[in-house]
Amino acid sequence: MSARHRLARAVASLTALLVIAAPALVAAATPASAAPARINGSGSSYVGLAMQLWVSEGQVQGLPVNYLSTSSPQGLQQFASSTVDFAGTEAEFSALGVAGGEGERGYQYVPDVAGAVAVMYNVKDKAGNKVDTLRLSRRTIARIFMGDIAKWSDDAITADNGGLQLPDQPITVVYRAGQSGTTGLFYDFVQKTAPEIFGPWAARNQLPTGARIITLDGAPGFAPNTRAYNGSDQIAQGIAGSNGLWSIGYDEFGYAKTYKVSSAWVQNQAGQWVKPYAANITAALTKARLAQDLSQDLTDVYTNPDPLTYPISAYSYIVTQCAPDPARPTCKGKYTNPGVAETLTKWLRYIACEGQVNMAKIGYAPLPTNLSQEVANAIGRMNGVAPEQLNAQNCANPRFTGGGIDPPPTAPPIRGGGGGTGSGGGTGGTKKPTGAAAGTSGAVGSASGTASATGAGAATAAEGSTPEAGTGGELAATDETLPGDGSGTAEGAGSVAGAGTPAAARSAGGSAVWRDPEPVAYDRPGPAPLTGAAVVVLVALMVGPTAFGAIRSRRTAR
Amino acid sequence: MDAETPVASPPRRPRVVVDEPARVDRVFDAVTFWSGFSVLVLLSIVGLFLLTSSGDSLGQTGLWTFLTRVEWRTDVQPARIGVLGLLVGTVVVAVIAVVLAVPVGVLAALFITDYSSARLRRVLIGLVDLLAAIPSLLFGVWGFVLLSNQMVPVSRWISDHFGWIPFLATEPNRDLTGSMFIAGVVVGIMVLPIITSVAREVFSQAPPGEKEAALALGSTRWGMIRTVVLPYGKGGIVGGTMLALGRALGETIAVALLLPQVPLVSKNILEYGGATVSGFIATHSGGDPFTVSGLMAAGLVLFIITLGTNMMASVVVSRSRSGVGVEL
Amino acid sequence: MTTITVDRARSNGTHPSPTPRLVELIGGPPPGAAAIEARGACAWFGDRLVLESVDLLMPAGQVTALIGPSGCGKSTFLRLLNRMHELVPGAALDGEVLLDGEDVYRHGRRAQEVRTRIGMVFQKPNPFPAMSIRDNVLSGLKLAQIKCHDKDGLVEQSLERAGLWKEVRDRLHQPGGALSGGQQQRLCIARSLAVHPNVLLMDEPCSALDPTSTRRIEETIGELRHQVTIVIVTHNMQQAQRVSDHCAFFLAEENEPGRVIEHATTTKMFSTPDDRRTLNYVEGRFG
Amino acid sequence: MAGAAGTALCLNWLVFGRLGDGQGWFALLVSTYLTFLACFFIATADRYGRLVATDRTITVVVVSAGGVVLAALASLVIFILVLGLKALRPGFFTSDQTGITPLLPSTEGGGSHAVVGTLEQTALSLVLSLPLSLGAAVFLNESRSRWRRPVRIFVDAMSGLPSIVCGLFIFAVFIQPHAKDAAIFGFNGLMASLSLSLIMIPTITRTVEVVLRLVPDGLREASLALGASRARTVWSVVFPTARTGMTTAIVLGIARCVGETAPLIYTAFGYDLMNANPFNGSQEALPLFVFRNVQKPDQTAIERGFAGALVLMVIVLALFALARYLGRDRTRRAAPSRRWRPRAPRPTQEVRP
Repeated sequence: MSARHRLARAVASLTALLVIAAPALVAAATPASAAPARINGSGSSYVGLAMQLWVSEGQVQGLPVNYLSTSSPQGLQQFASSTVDFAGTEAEFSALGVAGGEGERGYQYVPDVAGAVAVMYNVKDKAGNKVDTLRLSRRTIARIFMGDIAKWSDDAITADNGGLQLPDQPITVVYRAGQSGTTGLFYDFVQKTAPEIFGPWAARNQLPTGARIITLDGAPGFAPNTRAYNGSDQIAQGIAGSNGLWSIGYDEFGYAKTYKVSSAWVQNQAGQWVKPYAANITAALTKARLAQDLSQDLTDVYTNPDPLTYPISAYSYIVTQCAPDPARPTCKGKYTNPGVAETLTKWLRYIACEGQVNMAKIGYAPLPTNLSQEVANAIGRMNGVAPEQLNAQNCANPRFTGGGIDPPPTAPPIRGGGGGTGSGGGTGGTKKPTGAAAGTSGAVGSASGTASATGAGAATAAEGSTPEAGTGGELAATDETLPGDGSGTAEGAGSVAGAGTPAAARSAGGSAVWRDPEPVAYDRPGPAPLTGAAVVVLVALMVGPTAFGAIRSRRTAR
Repeated sequence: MDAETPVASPPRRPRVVVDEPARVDRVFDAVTFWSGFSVLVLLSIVGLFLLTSSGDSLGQTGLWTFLTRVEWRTDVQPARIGVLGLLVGTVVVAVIAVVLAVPVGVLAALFITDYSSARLRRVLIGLVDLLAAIPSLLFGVWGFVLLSNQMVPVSRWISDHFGWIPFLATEPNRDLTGSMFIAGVVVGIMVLPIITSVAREVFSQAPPGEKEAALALGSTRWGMIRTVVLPYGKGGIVGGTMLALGRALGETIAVALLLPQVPLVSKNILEYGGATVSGFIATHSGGDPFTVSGLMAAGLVLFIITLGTNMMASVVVSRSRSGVGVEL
Repeated sequence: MTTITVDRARSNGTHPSPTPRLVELIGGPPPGAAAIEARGACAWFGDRLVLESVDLLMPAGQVTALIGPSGCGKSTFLRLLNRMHELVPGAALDGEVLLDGEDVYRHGRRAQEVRTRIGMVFQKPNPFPAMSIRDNVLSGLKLAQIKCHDKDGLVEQSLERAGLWKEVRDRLHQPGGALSGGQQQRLCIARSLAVHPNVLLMDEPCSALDPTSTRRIEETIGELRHQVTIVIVTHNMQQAQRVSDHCAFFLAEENEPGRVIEHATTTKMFSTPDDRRTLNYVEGRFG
Repeated sequence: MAGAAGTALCLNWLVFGRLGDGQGWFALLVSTYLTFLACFFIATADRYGRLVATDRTITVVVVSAGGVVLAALASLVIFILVLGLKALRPGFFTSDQTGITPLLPSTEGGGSHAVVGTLEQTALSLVLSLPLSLGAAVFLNESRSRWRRPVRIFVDAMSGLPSIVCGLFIFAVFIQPHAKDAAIFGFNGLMASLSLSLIMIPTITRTVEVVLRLVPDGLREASLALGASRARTVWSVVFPTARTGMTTAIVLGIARCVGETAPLIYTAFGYDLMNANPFNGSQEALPLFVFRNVQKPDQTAIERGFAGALVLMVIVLALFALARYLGRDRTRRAAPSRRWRPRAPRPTQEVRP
C-alpha cells in the first residue's frame, strides 16, 4: 500500500465512477436497429402547444422527437445551419428575412396546423370588475398596436363595445421580445388593415415596410406604453397577472386558453364578432392563397367576407429537407441519415391525420383535407416515392371523417357598464353580470343541443369539487364556457370532460386563480409527512445553530 | 573541462554544470510543459477566435458604433447592433448586487471572525462556502418563482418613498416584477458568499497583537474592530467587492430567467425591463452567423470588462497589507 | 547494479540476533563509507560569490564538523557536496567535489546518482507527511528506484541504526508526522540510511531540537561513524567537540565570500588552533 | 435586549396600527428593525454609557447580518426542498419525459435522461480537462520554464471568462460551421463537455496550483536529496502530500461544472428523451431540464423543474460534503489554529463544555 497508490485512488475515485458509468450507459442505450433515429426541431412558439402534444404522442409511439419552442426565425436559422433536423414556423424564409434558406440543404414547407393570433387583454370597467367580453374591430386593433389609440377610454373602443366606456387608463401594449413569427403574422395583419397609418408609423419607428416586422425590439417606442416579454408563455402570464392590468397583447389563441386570459372578440369583414375557434379559423383560411411551395399569402384572409371568419388566422409549417424534385426548386437532397427521415416521415404522417384530432380542443383548427394530402405529398418528396392518397378510411383528420366543425359560439352581449345603456356608474356589482352570464349560457346551450348539456352535466358530477380556475368571477367563467361547449359537441365523448370543466367552475362559483392548479385526482398521499418532517429537520438544523450562536455571543458580549 | 580548472586561483566565471536529466524527468518535463503550453494555446485560441469572429460584426458596424449603440436589430439591412443597451443593464444589475451585498457580507464576515464562538465559526464558514457552491441556476429559479413576486411590495415601497430619485420613480400600475432591481437583489445574494469569504479571510489575519493592544487600551470590541480589523482588512474588502463585481457582471442564468432581455436603457430600475450581456446571449441562441458574431463581440466586451475588474481586484488585494496570502 | 550486504547485528549491539540477517539492496550505492574531497569549491548566488576556493578532505568513515558563524557558507558548502546547490535558481559553482576520487560534477554524471550516494539530513525534521513511519524509511528506495527484497528487514535495520527502532516498532504504520521532533529527525536519518549512502550530510540536525533529543542524535552519529562518512554543520561547539573527528572553521569577512580558515583534527582545533580567529570563535569570543 | 425588542415591536405595531399605511412586509420589517436598534441603543446607553451602547448595537447589527446570510441560504434550500419534494418520486430516476403532456401530473415522467446527461457530460469534461489542468498546475509550480508566467496570466484571465461565452465559443467554432458535416459536431454531450472543460481547466488549474504551492519546499529537497528524480518527487512526495487539497479542489471544480447551465444552452440543446450517447444527438442535462421546465406554462412542468432542481442541489451538496470530507486535513488539525479570538472581555467564555 504505497502512497502512490493511495494518491491514484484518491484522484481517480470520483472520476472512475462517472467514467465507468458513461460507456456502460452508452452501450446499454445504443439501439439495436439504426432506425428510427432521434430528430431535433426548434422554432415557432405559435405552434408550440400543438407540438407539445404531437411530440409526446410521437414519443409514446416510439418516435424519438424533440422540439424546442423558441421562435420561428430562430428555428429557420437553426435549420439553415443544420443544427436541427426540422423547424417549426408560421412564415417563410423570405418573409422572415432569414438568410440561409437557399443554402445547400434545401427545404420544403409542410403545413401542420391552422391557428390564429388572439388579442389578449386585462382590463377592468369603471366599477372595478374585470372585463372579459371586450369587442374590438380590426381597425381598432391595428390602431392600438401602432400606438394610435393610447387610452382605454378612446372613442373607437367605446364605439366597438356598444357605448361601454372603459376607464381613462393608458393602454400598455405587450409585445414579444426578440424575433418572432407571431409578431410577423400579427403586424402583417396590422399593416394590411390600416395601411395609411402604418406607412408613416413604420417610417417613424424605422421599421421595415417591405418585409414583415419580425421584431419590435428596435423600436420600443412604437406605442406610448409598451412592455416586452420573452415568449408566448410569458406574454400570456404577464397579461393575465395582476401586474398586467390595462395591457393588451397578441399571442397564439392556445395560450389564451391555457392561461385563461381574456381575448377579444374581433369584428370581421361581415361585421360579426368572433373569437378564433376552430370553425372561425377554418372559415377564414379558405381565402388563404397558397403558392406553389405552399407558402401563404394572408391578405384576403383579413378581409374574408365569410361571417364566421376570424381574420388573424394562419397556417403553420414544418420545414424539412426533401429529395430533389423538378416541381420544387428548393428541394435539394434527402436527409443523409435515413433514420432521421424514417422518424420524421412517420411522425409527419401522424400529424397529418391523428395529430389533427385534438387540435380544436387546444386552440387550433385541423388542416383541411387538401393540406393533409399535401403533408402526404411532402412525405413522398422526402422519400422520393409516390405519395400516399389520404381519405376518410386511412386518415383520422376530422375534416376527412366529415364530422365537420360545429358552429362556434356567438359573441355575448357587452357587459360591465349595464349593457348598451352607456357608461353607468358601475352600480351593477357582481350580481348583475351573473344574470347576464346565465342568459348567455342558456342561449349557447340551446344552440349546441342536448349532447353538450349532457356532457356538461356528467362532468359536473365527476368533477364537482374541482377547484377549477375561473377567470376572476362569474363573467369569465361564462366566457370560457362558450368554447368548451363548441368543441365538446364537435368531438363527441372524448372531450366531454373538456366541456364540463368550465361548467363545473361555474357551478362552483368560480375563483380568482388564473392558473390551473394541480389536478386533484393525482395528488397522491404519501410525501406530505415526509416533506413536513424534512422541513422541520432542516429548519431546526438551520435555525438551531444560529439561535444558539446569537444567544451565546450576546451573552458573552455582556 | 573540469580537469583544466585551476585549483588555487578562483576563476572569474563559474563552471557549467550539466545535469543530464533522467529519462523519466525528460518525459515529466515534456508532459508538464506541453500541458501548460497547450492550456496557454487553448486559451489564446479562445481569445483569438473571440476577436476574429467578433470581427465580422464589428467590421460591419464599426467598433465605436457598436459600443455606443443601444439597439440590437438583425432584422433590418444592414443590421444595427450595439452593446450599450446590454452593458448598461449589466453594470446596473452588478452595481445593485454589490451595493446590497457588500455591507451585509462584510458584517457577516465580522460576525464570523470576531463575534462567534469557535464552534459556531466553523459551522458558519462551512455554510458560507456552501452558499458559494450552490449553482447560480438555483438562485435564479428561486428568484424567478419566489422572490420576484415577494419583492413587488418592496419595489412599490421604494418607489413610493424614494420616487424623487429619478431612476426610482415608477408610474402606478406598472409591472414591477422582472426588474433590474430584483435581478440585482438575486445576484447580490449570489455574490454574498464571495464577499463574506474574502472579507473573513482578511479579517482573520488581522494581527492578534494589535487587536490585543487595542483591547488592552480599554477599547470596546467595536472600537477594536474599527481601529484594527477594518483598517487592516480594507484592501480585502475592496478586493472582495471587485471580485464579486466581476462575478456579478458575468452572471448569466439568473438574469436570463429574471429579465426580459430587451436591450433598452431603461430609465427606471424598479420596472419590468432590462437586459444584460450574458443573459442576452443566453436567450438568443440559434442565430445566424452574423448574429452569433455580434453576440461574440458583446461577449468579448463583457469579457474585457470582467477581466479588468478581476485584475484590479487582484492588484488591490495583493497590494494591501492583508491580502498577501489571500487567494482570489 | 551493485549489491550491498550489511551485517545487521553489527549495527546495533543492544539488539543482538543469533544469526545476522542480510538486507540486500539492488541498484543502490556501492557499500561502505567513502571519502569526499572538495577542491577549489566556489559558489555563487546570482552574481554574489558566497564561497571561495574551499579545499577540504573529509576522510572516509569519520565525522567532519563544519563550524563557523552564520552566513559563512557552511550550509552552501554542504549542499555543494551532494549537488543540492544547483537546485537553487541562479546558483552557480566552480571547483570539484571528489567522491572516492571521482568528481561528482563530472560531465555526464547524474545528480540523482550522486545524491543517492551522499545522503542529507536537514535542519528541520521533514518526514513525508503523507507516509507512515515505515513508508518514510522506505521512501528512499522508491524515490531512487532501488530494489530490496527484505523491506521489513531494511526498515528494522535502518531504524535501529538511527536509534529509533525500539520507540516505533509497534507503530510503524502511523504517520511520520505524529512523532516528536527528535524522533522525526531520527526518522529522517533512518530514511537517509535506508539507501545505504556512502556519505551522510547533516545540516544543523539538532538546532530545532531539545537537549535530550540532541543527545540521542549525537549517540546515533557516534554509532554510525564507522559505517558512513558524516559531514555535520553545527553551531554548537560542544557538539562539534563531542561528535567529530575533524573540524573545519568557515568564516566570511565583511563583504567577502566565505572561506575555510582552518582545518584540523577536532582535538587540535579546540586546544591549539593555528589561527587566532579560530581560537576566538571556539572559545566563544565572537560569532 | 428582549425588553428592547418587545418595546420596538409594540411601538411599531402601535405606529403601524395607527398610521396603517399598509406598506407591506418590507416596510414593517425595516421600521421594526430600526426602531429596535434605537430602543436597544437608548436602553443600554442609559445603563452603561454611550460607548458600550455603540458596541452592543453594532454587535446586534453584525449578528443580524450573519442572520441575513443564513436566512438567504435557508430560504433557498427550503424553497427548493418543499417544491421539489412535491414532484420527486423514485420514478424521476427511472423514466424520462416520454409522452408527457401538460395534463399529466408532475409525478409522472422523470428526469433520468437529464441525470444521465449531466453525469456523462461532467465525466467527459473531467476526462478532457483533468490531465491538462493537473499538468498545467504542476508546470506552474514545479518547473522553471520561462513560459510559466504567460501560462499563469492566461489561466487567471480565462477564469474570468463568462460561462455563456464558453458555450457560444464552442457553438461558433464547431456546431454552427460543422454540424452539417458530421454528427459529432452537432448539438451533443461532447460539445457540452468541451464547453464545460473551458470552464473547468482554469478553475482546477488555479486551485490545484495553490494547493501544490502549499507543499513545503523542504519535502521536495528531502526527496531530491534521497536521489529522487523530479518526476518521482512530484508523484511520490508532492502529490500525496497535497492529495486532500487537490481532491477538494477537483471536487469543487466538478460541483461548479455540474450546476453550469449557460454553456449548455448553446451546446447540449436539451432533449426530452433518454439519449445516453454523448457523441451523437442533443442531450439533456439537469440544469437545462430545470431551466426549461420552470419557464414552461403549465404548473406540472414547473413542479418537474423543481424536482430536477432538488436533485441538482442534492448532487451539488453531496459533492460539497465529499469535498469537505476529503479535505479534512489530518496534519493541519495538530497544528495550532492561527485564528485568534479576543480574550480580554469574556470571562464566561471558556466555561461551556
